[in-house]
Amino acid sequence: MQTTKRMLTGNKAMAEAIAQEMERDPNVFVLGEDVGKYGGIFGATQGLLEKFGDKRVLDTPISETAFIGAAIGAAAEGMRPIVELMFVDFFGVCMDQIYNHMAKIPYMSGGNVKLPMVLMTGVGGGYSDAAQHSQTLYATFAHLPGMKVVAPSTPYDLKGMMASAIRDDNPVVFMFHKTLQGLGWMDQVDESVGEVPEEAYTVPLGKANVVREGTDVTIVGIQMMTHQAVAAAKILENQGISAEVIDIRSLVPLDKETILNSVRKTHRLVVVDEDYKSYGFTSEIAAIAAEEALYELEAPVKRLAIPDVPIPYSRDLEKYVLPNAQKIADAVVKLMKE
Amino acid sequence: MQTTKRMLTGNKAMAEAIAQEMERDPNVFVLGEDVGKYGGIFGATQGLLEKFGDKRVLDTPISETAFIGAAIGAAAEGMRPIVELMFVDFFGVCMDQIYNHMAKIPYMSGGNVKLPMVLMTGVGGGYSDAAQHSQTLYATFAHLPGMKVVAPSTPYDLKGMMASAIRDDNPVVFMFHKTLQGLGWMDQVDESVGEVPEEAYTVPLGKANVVREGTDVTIVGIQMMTHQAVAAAKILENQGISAEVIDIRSLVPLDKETILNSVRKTHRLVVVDEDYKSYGFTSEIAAIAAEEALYELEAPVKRLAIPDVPIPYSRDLEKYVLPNAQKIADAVVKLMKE
Amino acid sequence: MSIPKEKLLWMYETMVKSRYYEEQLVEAYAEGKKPVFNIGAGPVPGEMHLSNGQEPAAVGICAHLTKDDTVASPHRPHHHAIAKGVNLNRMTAEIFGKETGLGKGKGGHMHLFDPEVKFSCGGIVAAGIPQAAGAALAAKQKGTDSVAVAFIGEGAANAGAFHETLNMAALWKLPLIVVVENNSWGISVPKTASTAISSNDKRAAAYENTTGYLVEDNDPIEMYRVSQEAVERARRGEGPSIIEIETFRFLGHFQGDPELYREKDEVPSLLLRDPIERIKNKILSEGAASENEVEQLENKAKNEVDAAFQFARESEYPKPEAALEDVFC
Amino acid sequence: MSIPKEKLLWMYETMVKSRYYEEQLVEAYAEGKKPVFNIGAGPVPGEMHLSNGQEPAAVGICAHLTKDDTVASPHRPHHHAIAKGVNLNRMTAEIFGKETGLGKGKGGHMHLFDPEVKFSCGGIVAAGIPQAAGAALAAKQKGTDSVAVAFIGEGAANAGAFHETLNMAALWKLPLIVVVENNSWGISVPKTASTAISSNDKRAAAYENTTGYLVEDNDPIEMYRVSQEAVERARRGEGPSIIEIETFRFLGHFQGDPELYREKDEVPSLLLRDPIERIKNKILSEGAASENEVEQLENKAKNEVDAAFQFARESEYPKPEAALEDVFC
Ligand SMILES: Cc1ncc(C[n+]2csc(CCOP(=O)(O)OP(=O)(O)O)c2C)c(N)n1
Ligand SMILES: Cc1ncc(C[n+]2csc(CCOP(=O)(O)OP(=O)(O)O)c2C)c(N)n1
Ligand SMILES: [Mg+2]
Ligand SMILES: [Mg+2]
Repeated sequence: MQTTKRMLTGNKAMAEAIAQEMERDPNVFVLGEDVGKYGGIFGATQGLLEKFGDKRVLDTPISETAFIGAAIGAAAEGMRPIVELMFVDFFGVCMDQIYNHMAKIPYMSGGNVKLPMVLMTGVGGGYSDAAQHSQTLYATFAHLPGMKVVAPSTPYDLKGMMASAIRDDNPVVFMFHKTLQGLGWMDQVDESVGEVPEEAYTVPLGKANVVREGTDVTIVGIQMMTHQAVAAAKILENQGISAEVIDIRSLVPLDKETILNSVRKTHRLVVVDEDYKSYGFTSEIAAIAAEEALYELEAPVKRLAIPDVPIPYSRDLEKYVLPNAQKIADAVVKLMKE
Repeated sequence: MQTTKRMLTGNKAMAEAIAQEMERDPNVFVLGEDVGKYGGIFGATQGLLEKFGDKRVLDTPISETAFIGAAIGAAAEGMRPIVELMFVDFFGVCMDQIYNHMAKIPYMSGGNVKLPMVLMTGVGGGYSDAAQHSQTLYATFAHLPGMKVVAPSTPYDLKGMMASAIRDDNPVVFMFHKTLQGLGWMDQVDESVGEVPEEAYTVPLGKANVVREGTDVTIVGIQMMTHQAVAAAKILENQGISAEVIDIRSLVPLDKETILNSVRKTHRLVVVDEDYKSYGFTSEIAAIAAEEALYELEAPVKRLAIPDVPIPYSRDLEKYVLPNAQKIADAVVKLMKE
Repeated sequence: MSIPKEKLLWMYETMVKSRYYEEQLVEAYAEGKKPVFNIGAGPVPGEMHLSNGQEPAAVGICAHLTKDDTVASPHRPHHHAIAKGVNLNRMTAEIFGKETGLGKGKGGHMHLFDPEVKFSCGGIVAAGIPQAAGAALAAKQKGTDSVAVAFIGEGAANAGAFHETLNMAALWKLPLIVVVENNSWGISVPKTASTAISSNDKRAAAYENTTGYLVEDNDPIEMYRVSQEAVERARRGEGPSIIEIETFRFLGHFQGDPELYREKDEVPSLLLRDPIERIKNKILSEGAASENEVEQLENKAKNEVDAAFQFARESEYPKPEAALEDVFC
Repeated sequence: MSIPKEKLLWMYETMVKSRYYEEQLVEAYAEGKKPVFNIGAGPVPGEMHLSNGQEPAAVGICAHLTKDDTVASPHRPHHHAIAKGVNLNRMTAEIFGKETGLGKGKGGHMHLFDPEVKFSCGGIVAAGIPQAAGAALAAKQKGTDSVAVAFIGEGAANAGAFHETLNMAALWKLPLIVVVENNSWGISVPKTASTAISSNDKRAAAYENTTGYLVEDNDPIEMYRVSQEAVERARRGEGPSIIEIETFRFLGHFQGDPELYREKDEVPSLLLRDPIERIKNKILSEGAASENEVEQLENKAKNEVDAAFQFARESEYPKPEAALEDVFC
């Protein structure tokens, strides 16, 4: 007998988590551009205005410094704001509030001021939105201490990690991938829909997920690149190569152990990122291996990421710079020959 | 017979380069906070107002987005602005102009718009200026493509690389270390004074410098950490360990070959940084080794950097998080036993 | 006011060109996006922000500009680009992602750069204002009488860059003009829910040496008139201006916008006041041109657009590896 | 105006306390920095921005605030902290980098946080304005009548955060008061070279629901009076205010500032108009207190300060490894 699964898109999973937490805790509120009637450009706040009214779901002016700063000030007073930065690419107009204040006040106050807030933001490219609207900037945020930085890749995790983020007493940067929101006007990828329980639940922040076990090589991915890694693993399977795929899910805190355990098993490491290559996510994971599992490595670490160019507009150019399943599989095949 | 050497502090070396380039090229001009009468808080524009007048040396309002954006607009018109961001820590109020425009316009325009400009900024801690005034943020800038990012460590290089930066047709982020400026109100470190020829000269951007040759271990440093690495090498020499020290000087472009050549010789790698550890400079260098010189490594790569905490105020706390010569030497000794 | 006949006709022709251009773009953009809309599909992928209805802002001021004056435009740039005289072939090729495009296919519709006529645009709200001020500063330093114009939406006037730049420009008396196109909407947020002032020309009160102008009802002739004042002030070195123009957004924020936040009758009632119709009536009623002459202008404009689309479609895509070029020169 | 006697005396006592506090700090800061000045040396290292001469701004408004109102202060925070009632022992211990400090030695003089009285400060120009607006928003959402005050220097009024926040606060009628302390200088740049408006209260014209007030000549009584109006407006939900006060920077921008940019006679002439002297004269001439009572107030203030310095000096430094704590809770 088959039970019907409850399938949700990424954006609905997020919105459900927010709604449930807003019900649980009157201090939770949402602010950002177009989060009200529009329901968030990427749908993360769909239905919230209708449910909770405009005192708890606030459309803001295009004044990111003002409204993110206001979220910090409100969090210091015990509120639990969820503030949306529409595209992560816009961080440059408000990064001071984010990294000099949100991320540092708890520390500078010796722990006396807590900032229980979530900064959520849309990331990712692949749809020809060009250099100022296609970035992930994972490492830009993860490099700076004082904020948790998470990047879930499935509707299940989007809901569960959003609930955790809201309940966390630390500032959390919650990056969601635009294409994984399952929006009607985006490319419809299968991975943007997934099973999501109706009741509230949490998925811990700071734990990587072994999404596919394997023995020959470890592929560490993040968000969209996790899905590409899984697709690569399927290609590789046909060639007799068994790839283990890890979905990092959380950049800070980083679950080193899960990676190291896998490398100790497979002795080969490939890291795939949708961010710029240098000084990035692939650098950090490779460095951890070089520092803590050097003797386990039977082949050089391989990194796939955007080759240090701004994201180009034209489709073939963008495809050229984005890693994908085939490129990952090719890299692994080459690596297996080392 | 001994000739007298011409010794200059870091700030005077920089100011001299700027003055010489301003004489060479009427399109060069300087703008920023307190760059006029004050001569730059860290002395990088000392004497320029007197020499060139207030049309070419402009004090600005505290409006970093406006005046850095203006530098971009002026550069697009063929001017060659040098714009100062007083402390790199303030990047968050103006990063959009820097990374979405300055760094991307040349690319997005298919090379049709050039932005020959220098963004210079003071970095570094060690004098209890706390979390918002002590950072280096090397990787924050170096991670984002489209700008050269340099960080010279001697008066000679400060002058020569500043001249190169001004003459470069690409945007260059020029980071100078506050303590290496040789200012009267800072800690007087020997390394802030050095020999500097009077005539104009250039030092190429993108070349690392082997500042000390050695055979047992490669220590890669940057700015202040290069000097700490040299001091560590002296400590190690007494213990019979021969350390090669590389001053990276330029984060983008990065001179991988000099590092790899050294690793191929010493088979051991230590990387020292004054920036945050994770997703940082040490990550990138370690990753390059893991990717391109894995089989050369006889011991795990060792990274020393700020352990992912905001920079604390109190002296002993700050000392605890900053790498120094003794910590480097200790790490090397431990590594040699691997 | 009296407006020279050739300016009036230029404005008309340019508005027609801009409108027709975007009509073609609506169709090209829809290609490959039916029956299922997918922003990444078709010959013109990515976000697409059109300016139908907003032409008066562009032509009213560009009528006073030369090739040596600078224009910085935001995410909704086509009408400005066309009014500034950007190479239409290469602009269209860029929007189609072709090698012959202004940016060799790297920029796309939000990132059009034509240094020949000193035009640029970008996708970050308000970011063009300081860059235009920089062009104005360069003009001042070079001792020319060139001016710089930054176009923004009314939503952008609440961004920090607006204030920082106007203060600095006022202080230095830069030849900068900020044109605020008030189309009532910042995506789904109405002006009343974003802006604590009835119109942004009033914000000139916050800066000495700065004049504010308000153009009501999307009137191209009035826009022409106040722009003349503002441009002349700028050329004389008297400082910046803010011009707010009430304008109309006939389409969604971007193509594909469901516009659920907008009353159903808003656009139809705006369309009744189409500025192109109004200027055409003026031309004909004042006898500035005959029906026939007007039609010739229209045809000329349309032919130019058609040629540009043809050029774009026939151009080659860049080689994929070209993605690695042009980061540094 | 008539000001309640206890408020007048509180203001005097607090100004004396603040002044005496900073005089002690001048000396403590100089320890270990002679004969060669080294910013990193001595018991109080790092940058040190003092507020001698600027006390009227702090006391004039804090006289109207309670523990539940919020104050966000910039890099020059001591007078505000003292007027807001921040724990003086722990504040001083923080400045000395001690474990008993407000931030366990992690913050220092520019980063003082006392949630007990809702006080914070920070080293980034203008960054406290939106944070204060957030406290004001929280008060509004909780339905209390608390207000939030952001202190800034006149230089900070040219930062984007000023405009963005005032627009938003005006739009939402937040109980926010921005106090602009015009001490004529932003480090070495005089107001005339940074600010394209004679005084920032005039910038209230850029925002509906917003009132501007100007306090001339560093007058604490006038500051008290306009603050009362602004605070009451805020508590009634009528929207934000901007108060600009002309004030005096008796010392350098930071300790160690050579001040070569300043005319030699500026400070001596300002010192002749020391607001503490002027309020003392008022108290005595109006008979609000006797010489004797005034002296008692002064002694009380000074004793409290001396005790705080003693507390700070006698406290322990944190363990070095404590640097790794408090990143996350
Ligand atoms: C700094 C920044 N914040 C947000 C956005 C997302 N965004 C793009 S256009 C837009 C609305 C702009 O409104 P307005 O300035 O009125 O221009 P219009 O779209 O009406 O022409 C927003 C919020 C952005 N591109 N940049
Ligand atoms: C965003 C930013 N830019 C620059 C600085 C450096 N800075 C610190 S204080 C200051 C001058 C501030 O002037 P003003 O606001 O008038 O305050 P005052 O120092 O006179 O009290 C500057 C430029 C900073 N801390 N933050
Ligand atoms: Mg608009
Ligand atoms: Mg000041």
